Amino acid sequence: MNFAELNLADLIGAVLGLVFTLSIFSYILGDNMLFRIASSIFIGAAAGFAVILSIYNVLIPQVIVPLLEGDSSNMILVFIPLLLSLLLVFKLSPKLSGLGNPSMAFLVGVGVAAVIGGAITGTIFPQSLATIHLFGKSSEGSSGLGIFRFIESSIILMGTITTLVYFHFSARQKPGQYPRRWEPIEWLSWIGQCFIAVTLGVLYAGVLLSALAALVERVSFLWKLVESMYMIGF
Amino acid sequence: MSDIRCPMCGKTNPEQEEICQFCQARIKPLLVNYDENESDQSIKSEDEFEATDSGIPDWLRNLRQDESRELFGNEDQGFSAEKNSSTDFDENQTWLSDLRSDQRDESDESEEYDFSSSGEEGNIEDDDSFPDQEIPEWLKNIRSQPADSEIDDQKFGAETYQPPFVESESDEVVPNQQDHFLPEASSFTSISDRYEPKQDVSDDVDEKIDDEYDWVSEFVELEKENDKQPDMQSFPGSLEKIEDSQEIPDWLADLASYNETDTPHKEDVIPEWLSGDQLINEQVSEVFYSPGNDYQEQTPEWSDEPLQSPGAEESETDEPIPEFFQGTIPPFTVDIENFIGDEFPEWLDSAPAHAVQDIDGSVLEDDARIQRGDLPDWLQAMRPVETISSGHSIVTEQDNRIESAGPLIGMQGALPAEPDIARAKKTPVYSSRLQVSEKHQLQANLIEQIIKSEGEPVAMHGKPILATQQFLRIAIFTCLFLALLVPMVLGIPKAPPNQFSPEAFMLSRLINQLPGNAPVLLAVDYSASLSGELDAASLPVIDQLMIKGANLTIVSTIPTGPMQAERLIQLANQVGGHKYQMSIQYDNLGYLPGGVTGLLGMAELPRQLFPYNLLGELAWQDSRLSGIYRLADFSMILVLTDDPETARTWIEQVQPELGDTPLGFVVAAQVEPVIAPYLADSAKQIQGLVSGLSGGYSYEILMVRPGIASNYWSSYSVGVLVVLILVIGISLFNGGIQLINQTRKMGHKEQS
Amino acid sequence: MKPRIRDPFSASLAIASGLIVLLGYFLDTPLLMSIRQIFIQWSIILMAFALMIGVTNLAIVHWRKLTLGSIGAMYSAVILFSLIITIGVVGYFGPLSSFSNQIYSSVLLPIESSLMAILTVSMVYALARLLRRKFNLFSIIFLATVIIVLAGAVPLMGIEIPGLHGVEGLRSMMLRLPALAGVRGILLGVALGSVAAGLRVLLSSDRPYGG
Amino acid sequence: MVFFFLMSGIALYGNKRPLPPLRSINPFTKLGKSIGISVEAGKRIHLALGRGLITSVNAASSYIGLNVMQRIARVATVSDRPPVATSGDASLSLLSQDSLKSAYRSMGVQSQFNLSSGRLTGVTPFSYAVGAISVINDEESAIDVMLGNFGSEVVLIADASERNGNASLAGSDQLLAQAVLYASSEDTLIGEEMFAAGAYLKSGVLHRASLYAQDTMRWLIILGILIGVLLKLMGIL
Repeated sequence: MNFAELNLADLIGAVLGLVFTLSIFSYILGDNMLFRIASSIFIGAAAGFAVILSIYNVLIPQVIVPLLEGDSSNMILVFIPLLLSLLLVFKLSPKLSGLGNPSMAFLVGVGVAAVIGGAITGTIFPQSLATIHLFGKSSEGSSGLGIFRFIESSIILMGTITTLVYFHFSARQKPGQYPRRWEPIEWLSWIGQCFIAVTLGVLYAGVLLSALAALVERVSFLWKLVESMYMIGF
Repeated sequence: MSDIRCPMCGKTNPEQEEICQFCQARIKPLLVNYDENESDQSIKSEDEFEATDSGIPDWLRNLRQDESRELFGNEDQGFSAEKNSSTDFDENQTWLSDLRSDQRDESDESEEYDFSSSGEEGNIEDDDSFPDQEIPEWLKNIRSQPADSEIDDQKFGAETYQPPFVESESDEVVPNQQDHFLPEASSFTSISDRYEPKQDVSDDVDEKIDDEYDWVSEFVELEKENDKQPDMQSFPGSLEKIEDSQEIPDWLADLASYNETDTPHKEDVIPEWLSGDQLINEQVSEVFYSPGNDYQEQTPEWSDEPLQSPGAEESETDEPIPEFFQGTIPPFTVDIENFIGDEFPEWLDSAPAHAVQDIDGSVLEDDARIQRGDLPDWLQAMRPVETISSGHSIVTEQDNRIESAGPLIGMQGALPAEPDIARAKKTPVYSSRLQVSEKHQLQANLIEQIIKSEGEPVAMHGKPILATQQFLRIAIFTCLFLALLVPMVLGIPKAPPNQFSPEAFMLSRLINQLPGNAPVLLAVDYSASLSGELDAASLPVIDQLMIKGANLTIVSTIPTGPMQAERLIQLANQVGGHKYQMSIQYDNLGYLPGGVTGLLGMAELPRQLFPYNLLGELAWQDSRLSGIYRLADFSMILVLTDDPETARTWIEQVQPELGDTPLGFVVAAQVEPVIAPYLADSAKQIQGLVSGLSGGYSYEILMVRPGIASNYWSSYSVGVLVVLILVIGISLFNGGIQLINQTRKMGHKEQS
Repeated sequence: MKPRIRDPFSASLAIASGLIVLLGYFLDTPLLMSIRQIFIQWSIILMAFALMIGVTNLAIVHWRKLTLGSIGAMYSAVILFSLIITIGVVGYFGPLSSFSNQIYSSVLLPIESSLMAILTVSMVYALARLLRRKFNLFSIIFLATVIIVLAGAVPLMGIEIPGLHGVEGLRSMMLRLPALAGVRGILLGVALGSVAAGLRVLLSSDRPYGG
Repeated sequence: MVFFFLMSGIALYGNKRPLPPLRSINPFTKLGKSIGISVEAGKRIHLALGRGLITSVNAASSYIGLNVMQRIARVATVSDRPPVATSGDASLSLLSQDSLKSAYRSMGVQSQFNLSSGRLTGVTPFSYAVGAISVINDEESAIDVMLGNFGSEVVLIADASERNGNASLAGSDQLLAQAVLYASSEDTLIGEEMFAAGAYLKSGVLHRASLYAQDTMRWLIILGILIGVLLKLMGIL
């Protein structure tokens, strides 16, 4: 991006970006005023965007338009959520916030269904079946399961089971000792803990690489801006 | 003619002079006439005593006076008469033996005078030397107790001596029994309960004591009825009557079976501790009769250790008794001041001589009785170990002293001229230590520490915000910043990427196979934080789609997604030289709220959820989207996301609804570990994956169209290298420190 | 002490809506599916309104901070100012207008990506001090894994170590085997915990809605 | 349904007879002590509830965060500085206000309840993290409990907690958050351990019963996978 060709608005945007980037980087030196101002602007702007986007994407198409178009069946379908939403307004006052409880209860009810349904249909079944399918014939139709792939699948199977066993909670208590699980379970959970350490390590490296990429992009942005200002001959 | 020194000014005066010539102070004490009858006698005896033993220590002189008053004042005059015969102080050591011998004679003389009969005649109440009004209630009861109640020698052998008012073991245990005067007699009412000074004992305890001993008062009435039968022989009968009429405490019943023949010898009547040598006598008197003395040395039941040797000074190293310990064992405070004054209690003197009972209950013969020198266990338990100074004992002494010098010569009960400290006498020190064994002391300390540690607030271990933490952060940032800037400034040549990852190759092949102007759904689900990485990673893919002329339909499940998508399309136009326009080549349907539930709804009913595009126009009227009713109708679905949960939701919830429509992903590096399993899976839920900057860079090389990823790649790889160096270096340093600490700790553990 | 249900109406509403939507997951009857879709639609509307009220609450908190002059009052003023300007501009010109894009690319984007960038420093710092805080076998395994995956992500000074880089290298093997197993185990564990948490709300043992 | 009946059955049994003990999880024991100390020291307890949508799969972790917040609020209402809960989702912030209010009411000090104790500090992940940082810096918190749905932005919150020398306990249902918290937080709850918070903080017999139900279901799933693998290897499945 050559800053010489930028129009005024873009130039202002670029300079603002430079200022905000340096303000946020100053947090490395400790919590300071520059960082606090930049983050306050960020909180306000993000909240503003979210409010406007939810109006444009949800309220207008799903509440105002059906009300205005006057279709009776839609009117009923929209009236109930509207009523529940108005009850939510009472949440702003400490005394009357109890009136908003039914709306929150409805949201929690729908959320609970999503939690239970999503966990069972979205995780427990797919992950269990995926572990079982590891031992299926490979899709290229090669004769049966290769030894190498069988070993890999067995490692994945053992890792999955021992990781699950690591979370086992109930234990037994001998007098004068801490509650401890049954000895084989302790052994399996120790192996599971090794698998968990490797998994968390891999995930941590992934996040670190992403953050590094973001830092590369920011440094590149700063360098290009400084380079173009230098070119323009400040 | 010898001179006399004036006690006041210290100058010498002629012997015959009575008043000092210099300070007019009296040199010779005034002789004051005291109570005519016995007191004269006692005083005369005291003068004699004093004339000859001017050097006698006061405590001994008092003791002798007490003795003499005790003995002479007794109904049995004969005893005191003999007392007069002993004069010399040097024989004082022998007065005790005389005392003992007198007692023995007394017992021999009055064969017929046994405890049981004397009780009746020598009823404590008649003893005028002990005025009624001073006698406390409990003692009145005791004294009304018939002295002649036969003491069952089995119960009251020398070792297990118990005053008659005490119930025997088998009887009903007094409820508020806390500690035991005698180790064996577990049911013995602790003497502390009885002698507890009134002001220490709260009212309800008094009532308790009275209630406890109602049966005693009943017994006394009964006894009065039986006045006609003075001696013990009939006494058992009276007991039987009592038994018939109502329930008699067992100890009394035992008394009834007391055999006349075992008349306790006088000598045994007086406990050994009395007839012992002077030191024992002094300590016992201190223990019993020094009011206000916190006699702690009550052998707690749980202690099986013998008492420490008497007189052992309290060493500095001994810890003071922990307060909480003192609380549990009520101090054995014998405040004799209120009850008896400094005389021995009657019951001590009139205690019956009784046969000694061995542990197994068999009656010991005379010679097997405790030899004089051996102390009975209960005395051994009672004797103090280290003593503390008690202020009160001095007060007792003071009352009877007669001024021997100074202006108040001859006066009695005057405040001492010299301060206590100046007195020659070594103040008796009483034990403040519990007689506790090593093991119990450790346990007591442990309990004390545990209780003390509970109360102490543990200071919050607020870690000091060391400058090193701040310095380390700045150093890391500086290294990284320079590592990323230098390649950009110097333009270091780009290193070739890894081998092309098969997932990226699969995706490019998939896009190549698309027909022209194919409807492709583009889900832009990444936030501004990772826009740098995802822009770089997704640009080559979108560039390839634009080259194929695909009709893009953009949706987003996060609020800022639509704006991110617009920015991406502008970037692709700029970098790839394309001219994609909203509503012409692509449509932006905006933000779909509701997360997972929204996605599920879109998979089934996209038209209902997105009736309009971001410009407010009807989205599905356009010819490009005319054939699309479900997500499966799209030629391909490409998801750009930086969130593993979003990726899993697309795979697990939406992909089953897609049928054969291929699903491709461009994800951030942090999402790859979560997505990779679905790629390697035999079920092939996803058909293409580009992950992070390295994926984007290798895709650009694949398409031979350099883009943003190429610009970042050299800085990115140097950055990763610097991160590795920093992490390995600092971790080895910290790991080394921890190892050293642990080995040092192990060393300490072995030493301790 | 079992806290009694203070608001039975809300509790019953939560249980009813939860059960209806949950049945929609498992029973593919059209009626249940449509009711479930309607309930989801309503919840989307309610969430949008809740966002409005949440942002209003945010504004009230900062307004109160400003008026009371408590710590950070100036920053509260900045937040309120930024909020009003953004709502004004984006609301008036529309979310896809150039002005909105300008605000997005010159305010939101640089700040958020800079925050992600300084995350690198915090993560490298935390990783470097890990052994000082937790010196045990598992933190050593964790650290070694991070080093291997980082080293395998890019060619080191242009050099690719055979055993480490590439499709059959150590890095991709670690991603494919132990990491996959661990991810699956953790996800299954989290799913079990989620189902239990959801059931507790359905049994109204937990009532986060203040019932 | 199996899960449902398991949980209620064990809960009914648990009401009458004592349930077997649970394994010790260090972070919970330390949390109990830290709360006591911080209440005594008159410091504040900050609860970061994350940004999980309550109508999404991530709502479960938010419910756990709300439950722990209620338990802590009951203990900390007597503190000079009552606890404050920050969240990154509007409906979650309304729920946190409701939960805090019922905690104050159950302690009989409803008059002391302040609506701003349950706060929305930002609506996007990073704006939420930055808002939480200012609460940590401005309001003298001594303990930061991060329980809920987070992304990698939670590193900023954990880092701010360490900069202030606070004690921290963290747990999330998100894999990325668990990974970054393992290195940057003092005490970390991994995976399912977070969902045991209610049982370890004695929130009720049903919490404890659900742990035993989870254990039973765990072994049923393991059994199912093993049987599935066997059938797969035999070619039946």
